[in-house]
Amino acid sequence: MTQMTVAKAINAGLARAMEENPKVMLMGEDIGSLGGVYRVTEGLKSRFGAHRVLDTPLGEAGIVGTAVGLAERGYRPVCEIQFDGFTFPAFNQITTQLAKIHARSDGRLTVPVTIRIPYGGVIGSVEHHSESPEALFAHTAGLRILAPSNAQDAYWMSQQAIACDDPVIIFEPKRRYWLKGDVDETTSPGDPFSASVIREGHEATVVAWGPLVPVALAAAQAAQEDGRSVEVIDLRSLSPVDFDTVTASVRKTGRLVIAHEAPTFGGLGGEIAARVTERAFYSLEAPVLRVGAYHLPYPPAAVEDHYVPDLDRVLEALDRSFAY
Amino acid sequence: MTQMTVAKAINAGLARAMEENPKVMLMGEDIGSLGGVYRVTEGLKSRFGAHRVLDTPLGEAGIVGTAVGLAERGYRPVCEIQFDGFTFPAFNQITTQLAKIHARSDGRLTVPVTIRIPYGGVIGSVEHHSESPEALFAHTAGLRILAPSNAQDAYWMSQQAIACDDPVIIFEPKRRYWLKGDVDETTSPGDPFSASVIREGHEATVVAWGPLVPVALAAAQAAQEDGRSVEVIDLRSLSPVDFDTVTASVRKTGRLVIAHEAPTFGGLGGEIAARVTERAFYSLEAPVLRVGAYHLPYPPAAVEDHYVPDLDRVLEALDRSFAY
Amino acid sequence: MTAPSHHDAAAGTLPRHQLLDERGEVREDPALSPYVEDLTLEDLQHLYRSMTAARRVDKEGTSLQRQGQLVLWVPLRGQEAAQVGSAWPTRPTDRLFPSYREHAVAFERGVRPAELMQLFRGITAGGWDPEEHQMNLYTMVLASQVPHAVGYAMGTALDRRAAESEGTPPETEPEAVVAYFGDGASTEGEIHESMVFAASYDAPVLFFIQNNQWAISVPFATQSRVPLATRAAGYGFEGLRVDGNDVLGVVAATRYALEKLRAGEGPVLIEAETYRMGAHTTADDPTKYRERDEEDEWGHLDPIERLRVHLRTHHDVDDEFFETVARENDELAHELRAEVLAMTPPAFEESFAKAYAEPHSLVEAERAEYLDYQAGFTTQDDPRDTETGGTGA
Amino acid sequence: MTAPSHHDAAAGTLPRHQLLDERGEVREDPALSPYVEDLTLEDLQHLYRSMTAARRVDKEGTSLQRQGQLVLWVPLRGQEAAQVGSAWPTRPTDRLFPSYREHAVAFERGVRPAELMQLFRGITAGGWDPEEHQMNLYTMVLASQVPHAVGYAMGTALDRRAAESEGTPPETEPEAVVAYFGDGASTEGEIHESMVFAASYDAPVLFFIQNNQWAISVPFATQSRVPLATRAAGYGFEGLRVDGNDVLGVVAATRYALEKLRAGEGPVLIEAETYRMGAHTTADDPTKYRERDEEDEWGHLDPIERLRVHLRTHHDVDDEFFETVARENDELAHELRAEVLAMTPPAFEESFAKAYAEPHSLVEAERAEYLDYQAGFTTQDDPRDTETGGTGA
Ligand SMILES: Cc1ncc(C[n+]2csc(CCOP(=O)(O)OP(=O)(O)O)c2C)c(N)n1
Ligand SMILES: Cc1ncc(C[n+]2csc(CCOP(=O)(O)OP(=O)(O)O)c2C)c(N)n1
Ligand SMILES: [Mg+2]
Ligand SMILES: [Mg+2]
Repeated sequence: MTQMTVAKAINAGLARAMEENPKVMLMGEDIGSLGGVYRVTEGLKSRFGAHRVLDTPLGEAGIVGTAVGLAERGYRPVCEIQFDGFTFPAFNQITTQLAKIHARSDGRLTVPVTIRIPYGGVIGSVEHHSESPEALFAHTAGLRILAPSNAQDAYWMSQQAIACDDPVIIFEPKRRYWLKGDVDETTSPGDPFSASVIREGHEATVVAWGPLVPVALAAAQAAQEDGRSVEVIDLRSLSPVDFDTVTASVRKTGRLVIAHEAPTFGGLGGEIAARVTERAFYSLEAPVLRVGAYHLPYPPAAVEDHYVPDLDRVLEALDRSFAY
Repeated sequence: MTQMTVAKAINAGLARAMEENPKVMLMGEDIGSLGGVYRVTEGLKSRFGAHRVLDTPLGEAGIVGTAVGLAERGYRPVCEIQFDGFTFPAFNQITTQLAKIHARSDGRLTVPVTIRIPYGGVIGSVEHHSESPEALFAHTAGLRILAPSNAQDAYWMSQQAIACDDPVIIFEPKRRYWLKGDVDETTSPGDPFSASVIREGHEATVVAWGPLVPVALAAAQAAQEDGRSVEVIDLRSLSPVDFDTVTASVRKTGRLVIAHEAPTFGGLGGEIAARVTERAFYSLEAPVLRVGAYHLPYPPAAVEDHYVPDLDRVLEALDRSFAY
Repeated sequence: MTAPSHHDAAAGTLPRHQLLDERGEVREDPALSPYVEDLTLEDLQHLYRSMTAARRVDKEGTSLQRQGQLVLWVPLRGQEAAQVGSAWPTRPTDRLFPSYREHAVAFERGVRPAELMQLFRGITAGGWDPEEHQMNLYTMVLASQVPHAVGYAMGTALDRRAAESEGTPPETEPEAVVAYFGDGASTEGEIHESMVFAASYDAPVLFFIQNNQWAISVPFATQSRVPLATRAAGYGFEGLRVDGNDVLGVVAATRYALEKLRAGEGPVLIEAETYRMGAHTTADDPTKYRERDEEDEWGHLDPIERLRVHLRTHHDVDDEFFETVARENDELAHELRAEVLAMTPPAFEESFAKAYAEPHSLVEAERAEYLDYQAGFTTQDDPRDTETGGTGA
Repeated sequence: MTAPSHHDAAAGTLPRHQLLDERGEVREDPALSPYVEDLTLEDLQHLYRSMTAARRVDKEGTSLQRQGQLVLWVPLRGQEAAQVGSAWPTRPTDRLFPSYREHAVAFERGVRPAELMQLFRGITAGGWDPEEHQMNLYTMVLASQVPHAVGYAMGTALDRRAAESEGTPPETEPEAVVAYFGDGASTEGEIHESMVFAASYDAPVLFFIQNNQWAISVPFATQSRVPLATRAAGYGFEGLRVDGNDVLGVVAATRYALEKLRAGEGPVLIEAETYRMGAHTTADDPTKYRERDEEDEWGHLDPIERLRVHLRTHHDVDDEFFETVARENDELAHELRAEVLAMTPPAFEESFAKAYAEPHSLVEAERAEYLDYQAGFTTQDDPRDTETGGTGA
């Protein structure tokens, strides 16, 4: 077990993947000499060379598009998108190409590209640096989406994404980059595309991922102080979603609150709510409740705390759920 | 009342908007001399001139991006994206610019751009010509989305979208372009951003939009033959969604089936299911059921009928709902 | 007489290469002529055969579509020299990235016409094995394949570097990559990013533009005031303008470019000025947007006709050759037709196995639902209601 | 001595204009010198004032950020000549589209420093009225503002056309539009589509590139082998390369370009070669990626210093002027600081009124929910837990 931050864990995971497989390479803006604006790739260029850690020209479509071609040539490129809000120039390459090439080729071609996107808010920054666009990718078949919330997952998911023959997008919880945690570097863990019950309870379930996982845990803790037993699930994989684990929990607890930083309307919470309601209809004591951001562009930093769901909003939703 | 096809109704709606306001202009690939690949803009270039009907260079980001600038200059551009699958090169302009400029400017700038996207499948075409990406736009605040299903709405929504000071995306049901219907050109109708109960019933509600509205109606008809009374709602507006109308119906019927051509996972059906379940929890006799496409890229034409929801799939969902 | 072109006025200093003129006469071009000096009569006959075969298959495609046997067909007539001339000089190990009209390129790479027509039959979005032919699949989203080509080219260079640093320098010459796109697609932003990346990484990629003067109904003048080959200089690499209806000129320009690429001298751009003699697709009607006169004018510049005249007048090729080729092409078309008619779609169920390379819980669940649902129909009828809109472009 | 540049080797034939050299001496440039002949001492002093004021405000920005009063600051030091020199020749009716570092441009357009700092204070994503100043807002998504500028320019031309066809030809000269972007942003596909559209519609837009040699940590050589001004020819319009630390050169080039635009002679591109003397933003650390030597070398090319020397040696401007300006700038900074410290964020509630121009059922419902929720907190404490990550770039 080694203690490290989430950022360091990703760095270590990438380094290990690069060591083990010479076809793994990194691409992105400022990821080389600078080590990325968050220093997640620090030291990797000097360690593995400029031919394996590419400081690319400034074009996201070019980054993802050339990564597709590199993958077709046998490489396993890991692209960094500098901030969530700058993914969109690459949207066409991700949605119409990367996601579909395996199917288009009737399974003949694989494009094992990994895309790392530091995402989410509450970092006190300017426009387009704090968004949570995961739902815009989950809807597209052909992609897989991971959202680590802690150092252990950050370390292993980076490697598992790279090893996966499908394209994988990793949404990295940027405001948790400095969160420390234990990493077991020796035992390779199980299926990354599965959810994990990280706190047991029997009166309600809270599902969260990425940066909101600590908030969900804090809410469960606070609820316990009020005498309520709340189960917490770290969803971990956003596509596919591990509905079995969530459904099993809800069958037990009868109540579900889903929290995400993205706006509620059209967010992934709707999908989870709909499917879990279908699968656990008779177990539900209350409708599935969602806690998300409002249907507004991400607001200026000074008021972002009012926009992004926090402990109080999760607790308030739990209260509403218990009130049924 | 005039009988016309959906395509002709859009053409007439655009023409009327252009007549009434010299600032209205059309932009897109092949919309001028050719009249669009579906002939929706036929005759408008010769009628209004090449300066108001622009056969643009072949770049979707350029089309939407220059439309934003034209709107800032006081114009009301209507952009055509040739097919659903070609919207993605413009995704950045739509999502990070068009949608956000009003908020970014603290309400000082308005960008009344309309984007017309012929969408949906079952037209027997090749890849990227049959997709239903509406959910990818609904999640973004700042946009409005309309989905006419008939000639009357096609005629008026085109004009209402253009008149709206917010950006509006119109998803046009391309496989229904030749569907005829009555258009009342004299009485301007009400709020386009509202749903409409187009068939009354009391045992279950089916919500659909665009190309699936006739399918939903046919399902209700077939259900009636089996002795079931099914209400049908044409959702009409996908952002905002008129939850009041849907909720009121479900409070009455106790059952809801939502049908859309887009893949179920991450589609708008989840949002509607989640919100209606929350608002009508105690009225629901069964979980809200969704009928959508599978989590696969749109398949080749020869097998598309198995992918896109049809009458039988809606009926099967109704049966499942009634079985609760 | 020179080929009509929308931009000759603005063409300025960029010369337009031509080795075989409209009357089948050879023209000297100091830069490019050496690149076709070694061509034998057999080579010329091969080029002729490929061009005419492609045209014959193309004709069959249109007729099959008219008869409802294909969902769509994309005619290539007029572009045979540009396509065959650029594909023929490539080596089996080079990788080609087409747009969606490069049928003659595909055939030259060994893709069988029937394989290719599966896409237009509506039974697959692909059709052939890209690895087997080193020929990527068609891409419907314009320009999207071009960054892939650049990335692939970057990969070939990385492979050589790796081999060299391991002390096992490859014995073969460097591979090259060809990215095809059209005058219309040249406007897409991804083309630009592709050029920047290619220049930045000295990628061995040839950007091969078929400027067929039209993007559906939009004339080239809307996309550019100047020849597209001019753009290359803005990225710091070479751009060549060549008569795209002159197969020798295209072969020479391509060989010149491939040589440069293999020497590690970075990307090259070729703009082949040609003409789409037919409709954009079988769903298109060119009378809506262009003049018969223009079509006629370009008709005189037919790439096949000039090679035929050249073979006749300068190589004494006689009727027998031309008749044999025509007969062989008819047979090819005949067999193709039979194959197309016999094609059946895969079961929809197979789609579930193609979306992901590795197991996927949602896809598995939906596959089970689908099979269950299908099993629920006990009647002999297919459960589908088959109302279709019947349009496409 | 010439300015160091990553691409001088490849620059080839494209001349680099310079009117005021590094030692403050005037150089003759047959093409551009006439465009600054009329400049009075007062004009020069105005340029000096603007440049130094911008630099002073910039310094205050960094210090305010260091003190936690701004969420971020984007320094412009080194780019004052490029910015003031391009903004000063514009007319009030011209429209400017900045990226996010064009503070000196904004000030020249009458935006008050405090207005501008609202964005960096984290209380708005905008800050000023774009209509009042004919100066658009900052855009964080690189290159995205450039197609807007082209569309706006298309609109000005359409307006004139409409007025003329109504028989009321406008008396004023045509308006021009300026689109600012950087060497890094030049790689984005939207830049290319902007250039194609601008050329296609003869749009009166000036593409003004500040090539400050770096895109955060990525040197210019990664984006291009040749000067970016070279790209213009590939679209069929003129591109000029100018010493961006020479305010006279920039004024002249801009005037030349604006004249062309107003004459309807289509788009023009100017690449101003300059240098970002400081960090990319206050979150950046340039020691990680560039040499002190390079910074020092460019330090000798300071745009303000050379104008100061010029004013002193050729116009007898004395200490008093420079001291007065310095004092005024300090006062400006002082007032700015007070204003910034006094700024309070709008209530979050106001956000609900800004997302849409017209009533919106979901936003109204969520606004009501929010107010209800807020009302539920009866304690005097703000309900928010204020854990923040505290990083940004
Ligand atoms: C991104 C995108 N936008 C629009 C289309 C629709 N479309 C198909 S072909 C075509 C014209 C292409 O012209 P060009 O690139 O010159 O190729 P050509 O058809 O002439 O071979 C258009 C607009 C598309 N396929 N992809
Ligand atoms: C589309 C997009 N990608 C990435 C970024 C992150 N980013 C902000 S500034 C910058 C470098 C920009 O360089 P340049 O265009 O030269 O402008 P400069 O900062 O030098 O003024 C990057 C990569 C962004 N803002 N937008
Ligand atoms: Mg073309
Ligand atoms: Mg820069």
